[in-house]
Amino acid sequence: MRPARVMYGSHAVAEAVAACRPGVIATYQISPQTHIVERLTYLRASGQLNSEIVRAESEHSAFSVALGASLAGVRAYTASASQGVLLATEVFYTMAGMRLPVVMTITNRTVSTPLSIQPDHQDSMAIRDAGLIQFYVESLEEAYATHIQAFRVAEDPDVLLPAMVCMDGWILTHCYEPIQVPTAEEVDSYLPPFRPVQSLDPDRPLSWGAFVDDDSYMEYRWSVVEAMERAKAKIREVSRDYAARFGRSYGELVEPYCAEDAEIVLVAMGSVAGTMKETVDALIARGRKVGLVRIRCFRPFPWEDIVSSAPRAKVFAVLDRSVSLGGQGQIAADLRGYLHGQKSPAVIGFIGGIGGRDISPKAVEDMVALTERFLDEGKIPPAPVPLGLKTEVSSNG
Amino acid sequence: MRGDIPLAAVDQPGTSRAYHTGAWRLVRPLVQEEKCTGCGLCNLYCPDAAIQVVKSERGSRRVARFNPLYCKGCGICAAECKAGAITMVTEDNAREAAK
Amino acid sequence: MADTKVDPRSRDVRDDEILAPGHRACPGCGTAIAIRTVMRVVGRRVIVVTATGCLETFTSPHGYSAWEVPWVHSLFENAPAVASGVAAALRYLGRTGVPVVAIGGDGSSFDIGFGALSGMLERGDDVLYVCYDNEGYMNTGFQRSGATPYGASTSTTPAAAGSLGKTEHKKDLARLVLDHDIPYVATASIAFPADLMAKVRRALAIKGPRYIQIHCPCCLGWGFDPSETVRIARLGVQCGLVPIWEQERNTPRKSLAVRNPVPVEEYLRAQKRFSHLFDGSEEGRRVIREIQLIANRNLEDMSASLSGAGTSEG
Amino acid sequence: MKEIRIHGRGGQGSVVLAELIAMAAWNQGKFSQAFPYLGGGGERRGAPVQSFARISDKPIRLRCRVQTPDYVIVQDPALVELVDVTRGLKPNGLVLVNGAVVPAKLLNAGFRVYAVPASEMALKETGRGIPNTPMLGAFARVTGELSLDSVLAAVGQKFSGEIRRINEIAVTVGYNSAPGLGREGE
Repeated sequence: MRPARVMYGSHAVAEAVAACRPGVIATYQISPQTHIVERLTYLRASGQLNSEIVRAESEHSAFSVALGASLAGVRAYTASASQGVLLATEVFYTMAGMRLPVVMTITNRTVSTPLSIQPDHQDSMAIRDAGLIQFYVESLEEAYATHIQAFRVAEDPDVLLPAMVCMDGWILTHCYEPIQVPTAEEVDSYLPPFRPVQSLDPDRPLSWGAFVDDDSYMEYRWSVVEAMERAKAKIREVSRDYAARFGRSYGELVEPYCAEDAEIVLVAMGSVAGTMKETVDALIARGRKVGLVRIRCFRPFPWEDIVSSAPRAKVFAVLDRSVSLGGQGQIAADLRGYLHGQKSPAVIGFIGGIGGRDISPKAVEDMVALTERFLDEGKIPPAPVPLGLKTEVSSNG
Repeated sequence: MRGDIPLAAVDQPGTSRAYHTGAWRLVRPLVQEEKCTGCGLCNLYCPDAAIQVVKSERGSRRVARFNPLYCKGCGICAAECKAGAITMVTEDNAREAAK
Repeated sequence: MADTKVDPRSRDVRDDEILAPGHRACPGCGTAIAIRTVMRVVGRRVIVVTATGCLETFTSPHGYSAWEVPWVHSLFENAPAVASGVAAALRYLGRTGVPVVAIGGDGSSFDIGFGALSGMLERGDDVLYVCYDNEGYMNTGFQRSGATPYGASTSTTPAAAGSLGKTEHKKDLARLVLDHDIPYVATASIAFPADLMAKVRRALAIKGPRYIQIHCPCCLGWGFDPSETVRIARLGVQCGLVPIWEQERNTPRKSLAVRNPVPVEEYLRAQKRFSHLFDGSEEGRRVIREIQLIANRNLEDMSASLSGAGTSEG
Repeated sequence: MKEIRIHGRGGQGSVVLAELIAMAAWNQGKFSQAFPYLGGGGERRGAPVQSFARISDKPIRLRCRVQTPDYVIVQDPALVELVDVTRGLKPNGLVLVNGAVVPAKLLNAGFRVYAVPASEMALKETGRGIPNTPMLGAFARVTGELSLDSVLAAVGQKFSGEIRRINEIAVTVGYNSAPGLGREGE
């Protein structure tokens, strides 16, 4: 391991990506992702990276470049956020359908309208159904580790799916903090060189992306369903191996925190989990049976790991930083679906941190207090509960 | 490609040959070999690679021969033949002519 | 022909077609002629990227690929970007001698994928881009595109009591491509296969982004008998509405000579999409006159840069 | 844990100032964190920006913005009129404001307030009026949270060549200009 040092979030990601030695990196800038691709182009310009860099004219093209490069047999990487993710939506589906192990960073930012560059998970949630593995990280060190793990999971012949590492924009991308990460040599020993399964090769001239009818489309889709399921074991294994080699662990599919004895179990993902851990400590010190299960991998959805990490849970208090408009928070919806028919634990869906609304320890305490009240009253709200919503929003300033 | 992982609709090369579009045809080209100069224009203009210049069965000249497996009967070859050696006929008429 | 389906591995016919027969193009398809002609020059050592469209659909029903070369289709508007990615991967792998050819129709090239095409050209990526121009969205039933000519009736610019078809002129994409200052730009027609093949050969010998736009009549969309495809294509060139030229960087533009141009009426009259112009109305006559003016301008423009080599006689 | 909030304008180096605080703290064996808040078009030069830093003996897990700072640094005294710079400041909190004098609005507000003519110093020492490194020096001295050595080391890690040299001078001038709080060793 390299000695711990203060690193800048976007540069840490760029260095992690560089350590994975991608053959092609496609770039397009959007806040708060820009510093990642800027750094990668700098690493290339200064001779510290030998990847081919393609500076695309849109995110749709950037992701398409990565798709073409991956199919042509090299490790491919790109990054985006917000509108860029939405613009490239259909490319994610084709990547997943072609089973291309492209790894990408999504620096989570909310989506228009109104236009905002502040963080929430609405962008990556909008493509959760596309067939990509989705990691959400809490810290810079985890972001570094997860990019390396993501390539290994994505490229595993049993998985072969694109993977995105989601990190909260600004909060993590623009953060400086001390982190300890493996050396480039250590990354080499952990992440084997890319062995492409797909290829575009005149000596083996295959046709990719044919059109199919009702006779086989469902089977192809189902193969992705099954690959996603296989990815669960692979993610656990790859995370354990990372911990064993480098002595640093960030959980597997989930990271439980004081969840073993907790009756009220917070469920969340991304950077807010750190604030929640602090709050859980404070509440436990006050004698409350509170814990946290941080979801590290949202797709595939690790419902078994959530449930088994919190055996005494009476209620899962879920915080979604996104909302399916006209429905509920996506994590809450999934968890409710899997727990359907069970009397306990209940699921309460909170929506918070939308458009960058800050989530302080006080907000987390409010969430716990509301949960206790709902439990006491025996009324579990079916609708999402907003956290930190102002009662009035001025229309002009 | 791993056999046990279905990778999105990947195909072996040239497998379309297994689909015989000749069944779409209503009329077919009839080549009058004595008129055919073997210039190959019909082959160049055929959308379906369904007409080739081959050695005549009746002599040593090279003449156009249509491929019944794939010819869709569009008639471009007949329309473009400078020697007027190709006419479009129904299958029945073609059989008649072959006698 | 009792059965249309046999063992996919069987090769009933010995041929060396790169775009294999058995594809599902309509009888008399101009696009199939164009791409078959292009591929016989390109050969087997190539990677082909294709946009969504007629070509992709008729050549790639699953289990029946018409492609003898490595081929990928991803989406409607991203073929140039996918090709850029393929070219970058080949560069990274140090793999030379394998050209990348991207193919899109006019819908993908003129309209939805225009940004991606422009991006690829501007970046200087080593890709030969081939646009098969059948002047509309044929795959979805002949809607108008930026390539649809003035006066044509399409399913989204229908000729009706109050309308004479498309009121906008055809986008001159080849000129726009030329303005990217790339090393090779050419237009071609399926009616002139020798010219088209020579252009593909020249383009293949050049590095960097290259563009060839091929005029491909569509019998179904345009409304003429399938046997007429090549004749219509030839008339398009001979009347001056389809200018055929090529330009290599730093050399004068070369145009196909059109001797004794035919009136546009002859070209228009042969196609159902223009039939409303011949209803005897003054409006119809006016539109035809305007179309003649477009042709005249093209012819003047081309005569200034005659190649002397090819002629409209083919 | 000590929490710091920095108010500045785009172009005044507020994010770099937070970063240098985080690096200096790490240099002297503390855990640290720094991050910006760019709201209201805060990516633009001149627009009000905030950045935050935390210093702690333990790894820092909080990811919320600094709402109840121990220290506030104001890089541009004019911001005092635009922004409630002391919002949430702890009762015994401290404000460090760029300028020759303490703005009237901050007088008698119940906080310790120090004025540091950082822009002036920066202009003199670096030829550019970017106040962040003199403010950093002054912050180290006034609060006693950071040693001059660890701050200079951070400047060395961040910058190189001439930029490093002039910023080392700027930090030192800022440090020496500010009153210490009389802690041991200061």
